[in-house]
Amino acid sequence: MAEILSLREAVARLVRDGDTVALEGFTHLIPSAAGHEIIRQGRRDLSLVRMTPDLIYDQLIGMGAVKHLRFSWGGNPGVGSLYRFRDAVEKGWPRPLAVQEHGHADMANAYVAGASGLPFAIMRGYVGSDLPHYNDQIRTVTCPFTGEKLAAVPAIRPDVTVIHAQKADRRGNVLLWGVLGVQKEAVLAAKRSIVTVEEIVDELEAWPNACVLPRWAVTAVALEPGGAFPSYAQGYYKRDSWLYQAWEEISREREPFLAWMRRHVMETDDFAGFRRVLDETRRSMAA
Amino acid sequence: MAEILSLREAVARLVRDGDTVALEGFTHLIPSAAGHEIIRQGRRDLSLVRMTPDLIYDQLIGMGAVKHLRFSWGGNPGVGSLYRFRDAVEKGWPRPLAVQEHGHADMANAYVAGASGLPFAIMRGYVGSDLPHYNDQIRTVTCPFTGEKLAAVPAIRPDVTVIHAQKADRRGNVLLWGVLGVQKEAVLAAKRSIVTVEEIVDELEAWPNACVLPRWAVTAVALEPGGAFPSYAQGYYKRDSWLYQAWEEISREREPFLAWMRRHVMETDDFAGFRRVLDETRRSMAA
Amino acid sequence: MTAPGYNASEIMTVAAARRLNDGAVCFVGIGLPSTAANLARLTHAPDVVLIYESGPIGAKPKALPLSIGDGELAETADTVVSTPEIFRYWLQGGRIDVGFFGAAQIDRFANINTTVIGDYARPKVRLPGAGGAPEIAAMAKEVLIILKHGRKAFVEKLDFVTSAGFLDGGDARERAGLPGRGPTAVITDLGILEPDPVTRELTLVS
Amino acid sequence: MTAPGYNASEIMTVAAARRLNDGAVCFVGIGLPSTAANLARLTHAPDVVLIYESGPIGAKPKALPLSIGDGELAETADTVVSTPEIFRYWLQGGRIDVGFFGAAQIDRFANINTTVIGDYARPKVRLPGAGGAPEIAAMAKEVLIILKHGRKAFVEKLDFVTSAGFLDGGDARERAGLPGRGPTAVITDLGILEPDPVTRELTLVS
Repeated sequence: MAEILSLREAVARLVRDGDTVALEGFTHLIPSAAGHEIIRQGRRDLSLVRMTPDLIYDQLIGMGAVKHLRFSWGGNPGVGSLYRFRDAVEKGWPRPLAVQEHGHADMANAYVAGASGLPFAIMRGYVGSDLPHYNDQIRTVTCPFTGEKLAAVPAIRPDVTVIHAQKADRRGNVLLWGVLGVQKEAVLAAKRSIVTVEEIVDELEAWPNACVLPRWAVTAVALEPGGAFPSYAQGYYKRDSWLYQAWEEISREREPFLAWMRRHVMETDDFAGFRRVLDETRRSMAA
Repeated sequence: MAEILSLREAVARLVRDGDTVALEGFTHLIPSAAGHEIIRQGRRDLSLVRMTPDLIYDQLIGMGAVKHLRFSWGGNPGVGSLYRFRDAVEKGWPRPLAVQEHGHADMANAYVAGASGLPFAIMRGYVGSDLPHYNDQIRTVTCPFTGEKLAAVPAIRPDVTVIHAQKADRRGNVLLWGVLGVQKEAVLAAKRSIVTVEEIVDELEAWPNACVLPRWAVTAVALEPGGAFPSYAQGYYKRDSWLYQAWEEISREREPFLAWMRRHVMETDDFAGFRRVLDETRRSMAA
Repeated sequence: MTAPGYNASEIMTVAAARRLNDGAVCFVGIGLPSTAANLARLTHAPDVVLIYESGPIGAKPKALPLSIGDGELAETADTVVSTPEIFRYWLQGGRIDVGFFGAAQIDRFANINTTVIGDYARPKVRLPGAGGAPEIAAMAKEVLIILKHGRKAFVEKLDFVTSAGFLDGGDARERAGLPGRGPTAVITDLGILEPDPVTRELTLVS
Repeated sequence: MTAPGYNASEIMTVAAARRLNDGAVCFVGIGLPSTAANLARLTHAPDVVLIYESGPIGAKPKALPLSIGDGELAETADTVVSTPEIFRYWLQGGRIDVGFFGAAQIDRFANINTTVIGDYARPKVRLPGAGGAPEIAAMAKEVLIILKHGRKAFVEKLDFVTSAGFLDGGDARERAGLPGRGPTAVITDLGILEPDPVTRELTLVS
C-alpha cells in the first residue's frame, strides 16, 4: 500500500547498497530528482537497469555508485556520447563497470516477463547479430508446435524501480499519460517501487483505460514537481535541451565532472536546490 | 487500409467457408450483428475461436455453420447452459463439433502471441488440471535460465476477426473503451478484420493512450448502431438481460430454436430487421 | 440451519463476505462471489480491491453486476485494462490475495470440475469449461469457493479436474509447485468447510 | 556533389524522404530518419504513418522532434502505446513497411555496427549500443539506412555486427530466416547505395 513520503525518506528506506535498481522513463518522465537523491545519499554497488541510460545514469556511474549495468542504448540522445559511461567501460574509471547488453525489444519483453511473474520472455530477435556471442543471458528456446527457434531472455526483476509520473491522489494511486515507455512494467516487475509525481490531487480524474498504478501496487509516492527535468512531463513542462547539450562539456573530463556534481548535487539539499544552483551556473555562463 | 463497407458486403468479401473466425468481445461489445450476418449468408465449415462462446456462437453452432471450436468458457452468463453447443458436443446435432478447449489465461496469451507474430505463448498454468491430457495443443517448455517448466500454447491466428467498437472516423480509424477484453489482440492476430461500430464521426477525439486501431491495421469498418445487442456498448446502451434469459427457452429444443432463427434471423434483412421482429415477439409474449 | 427470512444463497453470501479482510485484493467471479465481495466492500471491508477477469481493477459498483464485464464495473473502477493484462500482470504476476469463484463439482481435497460430467469425449453433461479458474486456483494467495451442497456437488472422485485444490491431499499441492496456498474455505448453504491442516481434506467447521 | 546552398545533411534528408511511398508505415529513428520521414509526410506522402519506438503511432509533428519520445509526437499521434507493445504487436507483428535508422559503421553487405570500435571486452570506443535496430533490421519489410560517408563509416569488416543486413551476402539473409527483405538503400552525403540483386553487395546508384 503506497505511503506518501518525502523523496529523501523514500530513497533512504527503499534503495539499499547492492540493490538492482531500475530508473525508467523513455525520453519522457525521466526520474532525475530521484537519481540525484540516490547519489546524494551515497548508495554503492548498485546494479542498474535501464533501456536508455542517459544523463542520470552517467552521473551515477561517474560518481562510482554502479558496479553493473543492464541496458540497450547508452547515449546522450541527439547530442552524442555518455563520457562517464564510456570512461567506466573503456578505462574502468572510477571503477570497472560490468555491462550486460541487450536490445530495446529484448529489454521491453524482459520487463513484461518480470511484471507477468515469468522467468523469461521469448521474442524473434538477434538473428545475425553478434550480441548473443557476448551476452550469455541471450539464449534460445524451440517452439514446441512449429520447431522454430526463438530468442529467450531472462525477466527483469529489480529490487526497486523508480519512475516519475504526472499525478497521484492522496491515497497513492498514480496516473501517467503520453509516452509511457516501460514504466508500468518496470514498477510491476519490481519488489519495491518509488513514484515521484508532479502533483498530488484529490481525484485523479483518469479517463477510461488510462495508465493507472493502483496504490496497492506501489510502495512509495513522493511529490517532486519538476522532478523529470531536463526531460519533460506531458501537460506540465517541455524538455530542456540546454542541459543535454551542456552535458557534453560538463561530463567530458573527470575533474570538471566531479566539481560540477559536488556543486550542483552533493552540496545541494534537494532537486529544488539543484535547480537553483544550476540556474545560477547557467546565468553566469550566458553572461 | 480500412474500407468503410456495409456489414453485408464486409461479410460477403471477408468471411469465407472453412475460415477460422474469431468474434470477440468480453461481455461488452459482442459483435452480434456480424454473427447474424454470417449465419444469414450461410457460411459453412467454420472453425470458430472465442474465449466466451455465448448466444451468438450457440446460434452459429445450432445452425450447423461450425465444425470446430477453440474456447475457454461456453455458457449463457448468469443464466445457464448453451443448449445448442451442448447438443452439438453431447449428441452431434446438427453436426459433430470438435472442441479445442483452453483456459481464459491461455486464450488471452495465445491472442497476444498471435498479435505479436510469435508461434506460441508461455504461461504459468494447468498444473494439476486435466485439460492438457485432453488437449495436445497444451504443451510445456523449459526455461533456459531457471529450468522451470511452463505451459506453452499455440498462437491464435484467425483468418478473420470480427469485433464491435464504439466509434470509427471517416478514414476508418477505430476507437473503443471500457472493457476491452482481447479485441485489439484478436484484430492484430488476424489476417483480415471487420469492425462494426456504433457511429462514424469526423474526429475520434481519443484521449491519451486510448485503445485505437489505426485504419491501416483494419480491413473493413461497418456502421451497425446497436450491433452489440443484447450485450452493451459503454456510452451507448446497457446490456439487455431479457434475451439472455429468454435464450434458455428459445434454445432448449431443436425445432423451436430453428423456428426462432428462421423468423428472427433468416427471414430478416439485417440486424435492424432482427430487432424489429424481436420486439414484436417480445410484445406478444408480454401480452 | 436456515435462519427465518433469509434464503440459502443469502446466507452463503454473508458467510463468504465475512472471510474477506479489508484491503485484500480479490479476483472475483460473477454471481455469488461478486455479490459477497461487494457486500464485504459495503460493510466491514471498504478498502477491499475487486478485480474482474474482463479488465476492471478496483471496481466499486453501486448496483450488483449481472455479468463479469458490466458497464458499472468499468465506470467505477480505478482503471480498466485488457484481459491479457489482467491474467498476465495482475494474476500471474502474483498480486491477488484472494481468488473467489463458484464450482459445479468438488472433491474432498477441494479440486474442482467445471468441464464435463461423464466421459470427456462423450459427456453426459457438457459444463461451461475452465474460464479463468485453473490459473486463479493456482496463483491467488488463497482461494474461496462457493457452491450449493448436494450429492451431485460433492463427489468422491471428479470426472474431470478443471482446477487444482490440494490434488491428492497432504503436501501434493506444494510438491506440484503451485504458487498459491490453495482453497482456505468452501462456503456452502449447509455450512463452511476448511481443509485439515495436515491431510488437507475438507472438514466442516461451522 | 554538394549543391550550392544546401549542406550534406539536407541533401541526405531530401534523398531519403523521396524513398518513402505515400501510405507506408515507417518505424523511424530520431535525427535524420525522423527529419526525412516528416519531410516526406509534409510533401509527397501525406499519408505516411510514423511510428516511434517510444510509443507514438501515426505521429504528425508540426515541429521536428528532438528526441524519440517528444511531447509533440505523443500529442499529434493517433494514439500512444507502451514501448513493449510497439516492439511486440507493431514491429514483431510484421506491420512495419519501412524501418529507417542511422548507423555508425557499415560493411559492404549493409550489416551495421553501433556497439563498439575495437574489442568488445576492451573497446577503443564504446558506442551507444543496439537500441531497437537489430529487430527493426530483421522485421521491417524493407530498411533504409542513413549515414555520413567516410573511411571510418564504411569498413571491410565490422568490429561488431549489431544489426543484420545481408550477412555474408547472396542469400545468406534468407537462409538465416530473417523475415524482412533487408536494406534497400543506404543514403549517404556522397550518394545512394543499393544492394546488388544477386551478391547483395552495396553498389553506388546515384
